[in-house]
Amino acid sequence: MSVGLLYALAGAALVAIGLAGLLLLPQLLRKILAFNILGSGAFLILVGLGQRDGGIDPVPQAMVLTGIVVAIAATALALALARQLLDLSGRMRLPEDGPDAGAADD
Amino acid sequence: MTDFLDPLPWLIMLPLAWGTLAFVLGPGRGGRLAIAAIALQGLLVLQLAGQLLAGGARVHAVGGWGAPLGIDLLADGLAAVMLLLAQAVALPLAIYARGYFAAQPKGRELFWPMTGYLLAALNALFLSADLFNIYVTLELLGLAAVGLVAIAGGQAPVTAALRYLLATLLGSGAWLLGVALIYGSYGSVSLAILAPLVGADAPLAATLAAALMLAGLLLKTALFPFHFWLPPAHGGAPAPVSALLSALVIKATFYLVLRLWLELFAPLTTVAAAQLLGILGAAAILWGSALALAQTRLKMLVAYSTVAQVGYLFLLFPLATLVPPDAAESAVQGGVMQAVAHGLAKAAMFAAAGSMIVATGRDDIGRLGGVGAHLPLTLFSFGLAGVTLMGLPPSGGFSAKWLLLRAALETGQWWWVAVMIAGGLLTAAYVFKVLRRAFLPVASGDRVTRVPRTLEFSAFALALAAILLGLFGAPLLALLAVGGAA
Amino acid sequence: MIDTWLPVGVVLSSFLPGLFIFFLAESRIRLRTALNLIGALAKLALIGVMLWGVLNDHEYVFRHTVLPGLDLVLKADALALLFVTLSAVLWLFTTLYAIGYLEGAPHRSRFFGFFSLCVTATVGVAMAGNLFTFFVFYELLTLATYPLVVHRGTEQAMRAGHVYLGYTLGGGALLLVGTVWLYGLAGQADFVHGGSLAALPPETAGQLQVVFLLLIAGVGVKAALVPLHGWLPLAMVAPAPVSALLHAVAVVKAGAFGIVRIVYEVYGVEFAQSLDLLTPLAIAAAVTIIWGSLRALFQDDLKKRLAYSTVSQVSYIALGVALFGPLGTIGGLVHLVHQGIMKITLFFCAGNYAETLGIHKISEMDGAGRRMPWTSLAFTLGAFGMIGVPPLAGFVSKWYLGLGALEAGMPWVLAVLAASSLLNAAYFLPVLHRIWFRPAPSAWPAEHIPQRGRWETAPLLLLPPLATAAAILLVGLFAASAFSPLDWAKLIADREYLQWTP
Amino acid sequence: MSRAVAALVVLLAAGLAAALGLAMLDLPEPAVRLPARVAAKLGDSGVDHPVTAVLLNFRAYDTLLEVAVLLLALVGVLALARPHAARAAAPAHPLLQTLARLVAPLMVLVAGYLLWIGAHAPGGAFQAGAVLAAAGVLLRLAGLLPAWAQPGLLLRGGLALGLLVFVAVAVAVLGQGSLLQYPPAAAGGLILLIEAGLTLSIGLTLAGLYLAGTEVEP
Repeated sequence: MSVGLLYALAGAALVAIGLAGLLLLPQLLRKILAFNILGSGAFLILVGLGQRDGGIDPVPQAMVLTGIVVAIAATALALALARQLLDLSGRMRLPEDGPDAGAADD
Repeated sequence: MTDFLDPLPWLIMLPLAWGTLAFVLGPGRGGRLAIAAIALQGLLVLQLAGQLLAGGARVHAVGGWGAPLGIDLLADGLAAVMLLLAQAVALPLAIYARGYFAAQPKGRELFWPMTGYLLAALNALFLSADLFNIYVTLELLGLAAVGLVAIAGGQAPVTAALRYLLATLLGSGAWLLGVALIYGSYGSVSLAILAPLVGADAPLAATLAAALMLAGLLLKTALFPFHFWLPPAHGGAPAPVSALLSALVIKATFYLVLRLWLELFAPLTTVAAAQLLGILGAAAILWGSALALAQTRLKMLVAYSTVAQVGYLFLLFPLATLVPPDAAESAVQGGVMQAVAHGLAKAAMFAAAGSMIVATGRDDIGRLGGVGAHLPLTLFSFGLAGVTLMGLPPSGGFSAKWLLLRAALETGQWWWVAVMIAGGLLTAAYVFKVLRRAFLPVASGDRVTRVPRTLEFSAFALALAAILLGLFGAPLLALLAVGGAA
Repeated sequence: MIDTWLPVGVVLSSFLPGLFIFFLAESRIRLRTALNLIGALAKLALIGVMLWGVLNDHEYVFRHTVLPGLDLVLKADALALLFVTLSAVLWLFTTLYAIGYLEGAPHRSRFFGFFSLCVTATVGVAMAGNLFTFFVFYELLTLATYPLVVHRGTEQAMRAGHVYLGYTLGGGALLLVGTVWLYGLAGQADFVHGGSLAALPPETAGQLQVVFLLLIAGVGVKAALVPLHGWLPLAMVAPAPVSALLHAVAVVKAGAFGIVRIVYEVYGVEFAQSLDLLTPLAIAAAVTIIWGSLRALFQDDLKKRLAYSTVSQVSYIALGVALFGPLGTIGGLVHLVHQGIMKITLFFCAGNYAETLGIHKISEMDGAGRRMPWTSLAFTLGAFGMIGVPPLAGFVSKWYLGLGALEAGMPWVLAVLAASSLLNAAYFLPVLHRIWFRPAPSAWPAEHIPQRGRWETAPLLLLPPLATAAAILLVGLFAASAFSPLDWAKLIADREYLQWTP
Repeated sequence: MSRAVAALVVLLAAGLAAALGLAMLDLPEPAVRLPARVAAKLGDSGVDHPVTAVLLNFRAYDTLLEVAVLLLALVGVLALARPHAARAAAPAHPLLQTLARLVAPLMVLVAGYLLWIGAHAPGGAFQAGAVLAAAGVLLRLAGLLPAWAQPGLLLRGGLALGLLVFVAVAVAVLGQGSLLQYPPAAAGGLILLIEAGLTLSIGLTLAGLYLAGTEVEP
């Protein structure tokens, strides 16, 4: 097994951790962190699979650089929104019940 | 010189440029620039459509490198139809937004830059022929949409925006994961390079990638049961934003589903998967319509109507997968027609709803009395848009329904016929729930004020376009046929 | 060129004024009236030209491709002109009547706007050249009449509107499924003499029978075939001109006309007979005729009694269509016109009683003949016509239907006709007795319009029913002359039977 | 959320990881070999470093959109920031202030170096911009920079400069045949021009994401 493939497998584990965190953790900051873990997992897979035969592939590396900047942008917006929600509602979490539930009476 | 005037790159660069310039100009500025630029974009799309009809699909190799090293832009019939829809919806909405934010200034400061990036993302997405590039356009689109939802502030919109952001990020995360697997399997992310490779040999990774990318897109398209984020986001934003999101943003991800299903992953599609998509679509139609009927707030009703109408789009998959080519063509035409018709009609409906809310001062279906007497054109626009959504003739919605019904009967899948008919009747129920209220006189204690004329006429233009689409749908289908996507 | 655009002109002559009227301020009474009348007269003039042309074997066809393989076709043939002429003439009268009826009422721009759209849809239904075009205007008719039904905005009107929409949109859905199915089977569904489906392979017969059921159920809702008639009596809450139009030309007639087109020009009457479709249709029509008359008997509300009478009378048309043979066809088609003239007269009169004296119930009509002799005379002519007293219009229809029944070998239909005529008499004669032979009460329920000289009510309310009442007499008396409805119906019947020899 | 749902989600995630692992262990040889193509065309790209060549030439269009994403995120953050956010920060410890004053110019210098070296070695506009942004954040923490909810015209121009230069170059070379098709001789210069603009704008934007998002307490 090449090092690249090992990175990719680790990426798969990160994706799973991130996914579970994003869905399960109620606290917004943790959700945002979980999203970043998920994203890092995907980046690792992209780079790892690209050089699983040992050579260096600049294309996925460039893609990951682009992806990181995009992830930073999304994280910044998410943090700003979470901060805003904290100011407005005093809570750092989304309301529990799904929107369909209160459909008729809101 | 002809290279310099090529409409393809300008369709992406122009909105990027005016969005940025609007930001530099300062808070609330840039509306007139935006309207002029979108009008120009409209002309560019018409020019592009003319080129496609005359000479077939076009490829534009960015940087001159060509796939797989560089990124290709591809303009075929399907892309051109979606581009046409985007500019046709954006222009009246831009005019509408100028009037709307004059009457309701909350959220106007940064509306124009975000709208510019939203349109740039849409145009770039429709034209992209590169899986990773599509990922970037998806993120640009998602962040612009989320930003617009939160633009007016307030606890409910911010909550809705966060929910939307998490959903859309999870969706693009799934897409990126799929891209990684595809690159690992084939060493390229270009659609043109990949299509024959997937057809020749599809390892488990390719199938897994297809499933992940599809799931991510369904989440972003808000197909039942992934619709949870849509109603608060679309129902809580300012009216011009709701209109843009419902009309265009969810169509972009649907467009990707369609492209992947018909082209890249066509060798991997199965009847069972297609039927599953159809079942989700049917559930969306029935559940979304029923919830729309239960709403007491006007914009929430229109938002749930979007949940239902998205369902119709997905009926095309069981009707177009592994069936005789005639029926498949009819189904794809019907699905695309539905996307276009719903885009125009839903933009008109949100715009009209926004005018009614401005005029009555509240978002309450029970207090719409007097709207019919004071805003007849707005109510008429709402009604015309409703006609399209119900699928009554002559309208784009009817043409779509006709094509889908034909495909369903030709392939003997009568159960989709029942769903479509039931959906049409439910739609009528919630549309008339609004109309009959609006016909009543003003309730005592309520006031109905006038709204700027631009609000009334821009909504009417959109509704009229949805109707005229039903009478002049043939040229659109001719354009769609360019490049063999349908 | 002109030949192509004449049918479009007929549609636009009410559509454009209608659109314009929507956006007129409430106070622009003269402009609104002028637009209405110009539209009505222009339509009549265009129809006059086409009548002349069709007589000289001219074809007026407009064709526009909506989708590949799907055309919007407007065609003026003899059958279309029968219905179009009826609609245009009665629209003119009803418009005049409505101007008088709604004087001073609110929301008149909206009313006349939708009123014009309603007529637009009706002439579209009449001139539809294929099943798809028919469906387009059939649905437009639903949407244009809903605001008229709920015009008064009362709780009762809203409920009636709800029921109306439920029935008609449901019917429209059935019609849509039938239409799409038929296009799938046959590729098209143009209206041509003698129908076009006979050429399909025999193994499609079963499907064609199901499609027929869907189509007839779809149009049967508007034609108020029992048990699809539930909306019609409720829709009575609409203002009188709307009821008049709904019952005489627009909605129920569109349904009945649809049955005519489907049987004769989609399936072809001979092919329909060979698929055993006509006898069930005749039975449905017969049941409706008897059921409607029976229900009419027990209504005290005058407009409700008239409504159930419509349920019954419109099915004469379906019955005539279902009687295989030219005489039955003639009877059905001529009744399309005759019922329209008679029923519009009756509704005009009912509106006059209500508007002038506040009379809504039959039990309040004692002695109304002395206070309103002209209105009552018109009402009497209409009622006698419905019963079938010679030489009025209704007699001609029933005579041909009777002959048609014998020709088709369905003598039981004669019994239905006889029973129906007896029931007609039973529910109309007591009304006439009250009007003419009972003493007037000391005060009317609510006298809105006082007697002024010779005018028992407003002139615009009185003249239209008098004109249509005169027509009841004239089309009966001169049935045998050229250009009478009967003559035109014979011309059509002549063309629908290709191989039939008596 | 009930335990059953949580268990289901965990199962789903684990299943996904397993499926990903299985799929990755069973990959065919890629049919396309991009590294070789990158190496072959590196000479025409105007830079020596392959990643920079991909980022700013072969796939420069991705980068262009990515810059838009970054600016868009700042626009979104600014839309959320309310006017009362723009307050001067509390003065920090004098030692930190002095340190910041000393280090900030050095960081600008480092940024300039990273920008220049990017053409040949790891580095470039993003790394340089990140260092610039860090300088901004440091100055902010030292209380030497105010938070900005409403950037002025000059600042807005600086934020937009990178993207505007990028777009301008992209369409200016359309005459070559397509978007972002640099004339071979001018490729290196144009890339440096773009990177210079980007460095400034990315630095400002990244700093702005922090500066506009802080200090929202009422």
